[in-house]
Amino acid sequence: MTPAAQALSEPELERHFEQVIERDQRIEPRDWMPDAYRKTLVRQVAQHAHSEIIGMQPEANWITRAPSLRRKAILLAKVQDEAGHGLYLYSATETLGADRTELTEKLIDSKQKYSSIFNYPTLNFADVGVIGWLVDGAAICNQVPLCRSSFGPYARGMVRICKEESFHQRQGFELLMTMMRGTDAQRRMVQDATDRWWWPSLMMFGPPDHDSPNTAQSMAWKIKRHTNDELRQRFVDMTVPQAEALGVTLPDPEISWNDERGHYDFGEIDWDEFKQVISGNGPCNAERLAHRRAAHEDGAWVREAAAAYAAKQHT
Amino acid sequence: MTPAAQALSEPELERHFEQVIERDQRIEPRDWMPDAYRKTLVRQVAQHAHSEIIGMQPEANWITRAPSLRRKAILLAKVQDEAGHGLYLYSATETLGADRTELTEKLIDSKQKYSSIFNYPTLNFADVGVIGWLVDGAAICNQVPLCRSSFGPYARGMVRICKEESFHQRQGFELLMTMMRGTDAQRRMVQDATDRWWWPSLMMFGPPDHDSPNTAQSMAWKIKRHTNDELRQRFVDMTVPQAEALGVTLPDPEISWNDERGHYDFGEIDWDEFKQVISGNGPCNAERLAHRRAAHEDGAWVREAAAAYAAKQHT
Amino acid sequence: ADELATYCLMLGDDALIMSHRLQQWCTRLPELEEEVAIANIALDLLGQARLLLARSAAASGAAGEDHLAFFRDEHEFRNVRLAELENGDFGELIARLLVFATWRLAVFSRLTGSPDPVLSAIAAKGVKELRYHRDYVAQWAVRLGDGTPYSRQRIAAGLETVWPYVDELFTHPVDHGQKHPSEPAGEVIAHDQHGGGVGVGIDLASVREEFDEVLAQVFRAATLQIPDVSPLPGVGGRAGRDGVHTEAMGYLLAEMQSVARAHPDGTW
Amino acid sequence: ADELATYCLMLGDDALIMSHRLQQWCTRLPELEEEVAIANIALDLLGQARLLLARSAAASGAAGEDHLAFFRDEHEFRNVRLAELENGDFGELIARLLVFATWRLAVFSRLTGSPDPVLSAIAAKGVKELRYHRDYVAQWAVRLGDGTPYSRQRIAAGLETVWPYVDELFTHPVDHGQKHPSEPAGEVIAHDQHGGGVGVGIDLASVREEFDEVLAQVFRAATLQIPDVSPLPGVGGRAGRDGVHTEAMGYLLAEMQSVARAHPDGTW
Repeated sequence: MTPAAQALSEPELERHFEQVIERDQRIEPRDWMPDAYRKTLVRQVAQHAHSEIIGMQPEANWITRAPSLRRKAILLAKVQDEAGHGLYLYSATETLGADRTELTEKLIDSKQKYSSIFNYPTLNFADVGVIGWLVDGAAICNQVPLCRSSFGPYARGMVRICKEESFHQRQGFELLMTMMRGTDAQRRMVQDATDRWWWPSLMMFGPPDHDSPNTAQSMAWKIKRHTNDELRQRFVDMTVPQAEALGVTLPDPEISWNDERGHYDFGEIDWDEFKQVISGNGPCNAERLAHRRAAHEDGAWVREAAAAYAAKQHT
Repeated sequence: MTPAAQALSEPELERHFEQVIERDQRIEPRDWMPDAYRKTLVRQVAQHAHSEIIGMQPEANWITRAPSLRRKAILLAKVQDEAGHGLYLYSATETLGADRTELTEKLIDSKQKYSSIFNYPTLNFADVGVIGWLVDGAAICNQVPLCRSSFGPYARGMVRICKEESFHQRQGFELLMTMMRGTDAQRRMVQDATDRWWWPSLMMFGPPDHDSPNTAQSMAWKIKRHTNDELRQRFVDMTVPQAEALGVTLPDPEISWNDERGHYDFGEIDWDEFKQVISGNGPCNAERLAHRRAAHEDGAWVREAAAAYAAKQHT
Repeated sequence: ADELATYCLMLGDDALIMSHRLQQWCTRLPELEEEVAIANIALDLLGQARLLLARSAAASGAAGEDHLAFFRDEHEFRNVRLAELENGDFGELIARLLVFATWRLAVFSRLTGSPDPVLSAIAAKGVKELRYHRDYVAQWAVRLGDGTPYSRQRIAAGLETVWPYVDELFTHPVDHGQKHPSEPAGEVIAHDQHGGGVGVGIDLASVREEFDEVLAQVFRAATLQIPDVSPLPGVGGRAGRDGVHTEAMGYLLAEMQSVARAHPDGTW
Repeated sequence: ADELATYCLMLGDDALIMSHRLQQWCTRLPELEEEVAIANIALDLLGQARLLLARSAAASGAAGEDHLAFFRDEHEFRNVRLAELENGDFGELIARLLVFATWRLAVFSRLTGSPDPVLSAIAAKGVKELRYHRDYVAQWAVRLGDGTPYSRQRIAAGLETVWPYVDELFTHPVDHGQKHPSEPAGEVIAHDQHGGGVGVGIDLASVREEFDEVLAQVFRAATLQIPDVSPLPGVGGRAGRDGVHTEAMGYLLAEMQSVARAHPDGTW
């Protein structure tokens, strides 16, 4: 808190904060902000950071088995980027007074969430391409508007992250294009992966608007800029033509262009499945957390050694 | 010790023992025997038991990768037989007052040896066949005479074990025959495996006679029936025609029939390598012992649980 | 014939993959007696797998057992996910094998009445083997459950690991002859949803009761509880029986098939 | 050309296989900074492998990098056994990478003077990368060696695990241009034992001194000792450079090559 801020009364600070938001300007870490804004933001950014880190697992699963050295390098670089994003986002939470270690512990104790999508398994090499195409595609739909988040460090982080995600998305699509031009078995792999990832990708946008109680406040604070259903529709509209270009069938017979709405209609999402997955009962929830926990615990002695060594250097 | 035995003086006991040996009769566990005989025998049988157990590792290495289900079953059954032999032989040592757990600890603390041959790696599936052909072949040369060991339980064990080893040897040879009738790559595998296992198989018979100080006493006690070099020659004579039948080249240009001797001549063994391997510096010594140690240590809690449960049942 | 082929494939793959996990235990067990026993169970299951895959191949006109084992891709394997899980410690081994053998013995007992004479003969042979497997692991479950505090903790942890995979044992492939839960259970399936021929297998859901009863007995003797964990869902309702496996399966097959695939024209 | 092909294959395989072991560390490291750094080293080595395998293929007339990586059998791989060892803990990782990067940096520094312009350019690019790798792991070696008693024990154990594989780094294949120990060391090899063309590589034995000196410095800073263990012999005098590997190699290749071999006609 700057001396200038200290001179102001709480209602004045609050009015100033609201004006900044209203004018589409940025809140910066040292600015005054309401506690609820700070908490909501820490949760939002931490969830995003957790998603980057947990999201490394399903893709890393194929690095050692990538069938060409070029694809291996692309995949390895992508997973590395995700670690970089995670690092960057945890830093953003630290500007809000959070602590990376505490957040990691909240993650592995299931006290904070990460994107539901990473609780599905990657079962063939085309999954790598489909994750790029659909999962990164959905992430970009979600994140591009966040480049205008009212919180400065997050907004700036999103600019960089979205740029890299777009690159990953194109690489994923290009892998699928290549595989579709390959053998029948390869085409089958792409279709199989599409069948498995399509619905979970739609779930990435969260519950339907009528069931999303926090949306209104987040939108007022401009840390969320569109509703879940708006973003989901945008994703479907963007993806259906891509699926056609690719030559795969999306596993939803109800998809059809609605001239009146100017959008694609699509079928009902299995919200039971969604609730199961976000409450911990997806196909890989236990595995993903156990893996992250094991890495964290196995690394404890290393972090302790680094701390002990650093302490010696300062004495 | 039976009451009758207790009545005799030590020199009388010793004479009786020597007579039994001389008449090619058997010493049984409850019979009186010289301490040195008992010790030598415990060491001999324990080494044999250790060899069976350590010898499971190089072959078990290929069970999960066996390229046909029939070969997988054969290999698995063979490795199981080895565990059975180990169990049987440790029991024989127990009739001499040894303790299986103590012997296992001597093994993993490198205080007792096992056959040097198992310190070589198995590097392609033909190794499974070559181990059957050469290693089991050499083992049989060593062990058939031991069916006449002066110690009863060991002699009887050898009868059973040799029968199973002969079966394994034929199965190994049959695998190699099949592979030699297959593709060029398969023939190359067989030749490669033969190249790697030939010399180590010759070393299985131990140091040359002039460098084997304990042989004389063991032969006098009839717990060894032929010298190392005699057995080695017998093995070479048996194996050279088999290699010809198989169509592989033994990696020794000096092998040739010697009409005068009525035996095959063969080249000089690299005794330095042999000494390195038996003193712990073979290609897999550390790995084999570490593996056995890990299995033993990981299983400690299980053995404790079984003991605790058994104790509860008796109270 | 299609139903018979799929049915034998399911049960054959269960045995093949479970046997693989047991094979990986070789040389790693706590005692030599266990080395012999676990190798023996692995061998029995491998033998069952061979007979069932051969029967499946004969019924579908596919190439033989080795072709099915070594040249199918992951999505073509029909085993339950329980079989493919990565190995844990000895507690997990006993927990998994207890569940597997208890379930399989109940299934095989009823399959002795299959109208397919080959399947019925395979089941009759298997029943004897599986009874030994189940008794062996049940004894170990009791020893561990009622042994030391640590062993109790390990077997309980093992049960917690495998329990989410239990429900899947009682399901059929989504696309093949799945029975509606409201239909009467326990009989040899006498219909084929594909419309051809007489049913050859049993409804797997019908053995749940027997499974629960046997395990309840073992748990009582072992002073253990049924773990309080949710069943693991599949992906979009599809799981092992539909060829939708876990991430462990690809690595397992890469290892199992590596030599055969490196030498597709080889003879062994 | 034969010498160049073999030389590039050796160094390319080292990088490919070591990178594979680092790839297996992904998502398992103690901190995110280490995730980024180890992935980065794995990527650099993978890049070196691609260039070297492509150069080898061009020199020998073989198919390209992917053919060499995915369709060779174990005995055709020329990497040192150090690269293929199964992963241990973070102490083993740092120990192995310290040895590997120090050795490789010394080799690449000299290879910048190779008469083959491609090899020399690959080396020049690699030197920058390897300097970073070496400095990164040396810092960790010091932190672990001079950190806590436990970390000191772990890095020492790691060094003990990898040290038997060190001598092999300074050897050549038995059949290809091996230099007699009595010949002067340190120069770019200017002869080819096969009699054709000018030498392209350096005698690997010539960097031993530099390797020892750099490690002595790191060990001093880390308060560590050179482990007192014997070098691991090969089989009949043959080791990694001759295609005679350890039992870990087959599993590594089964995994690495599984997808490519399941789809030999695939395009990626």
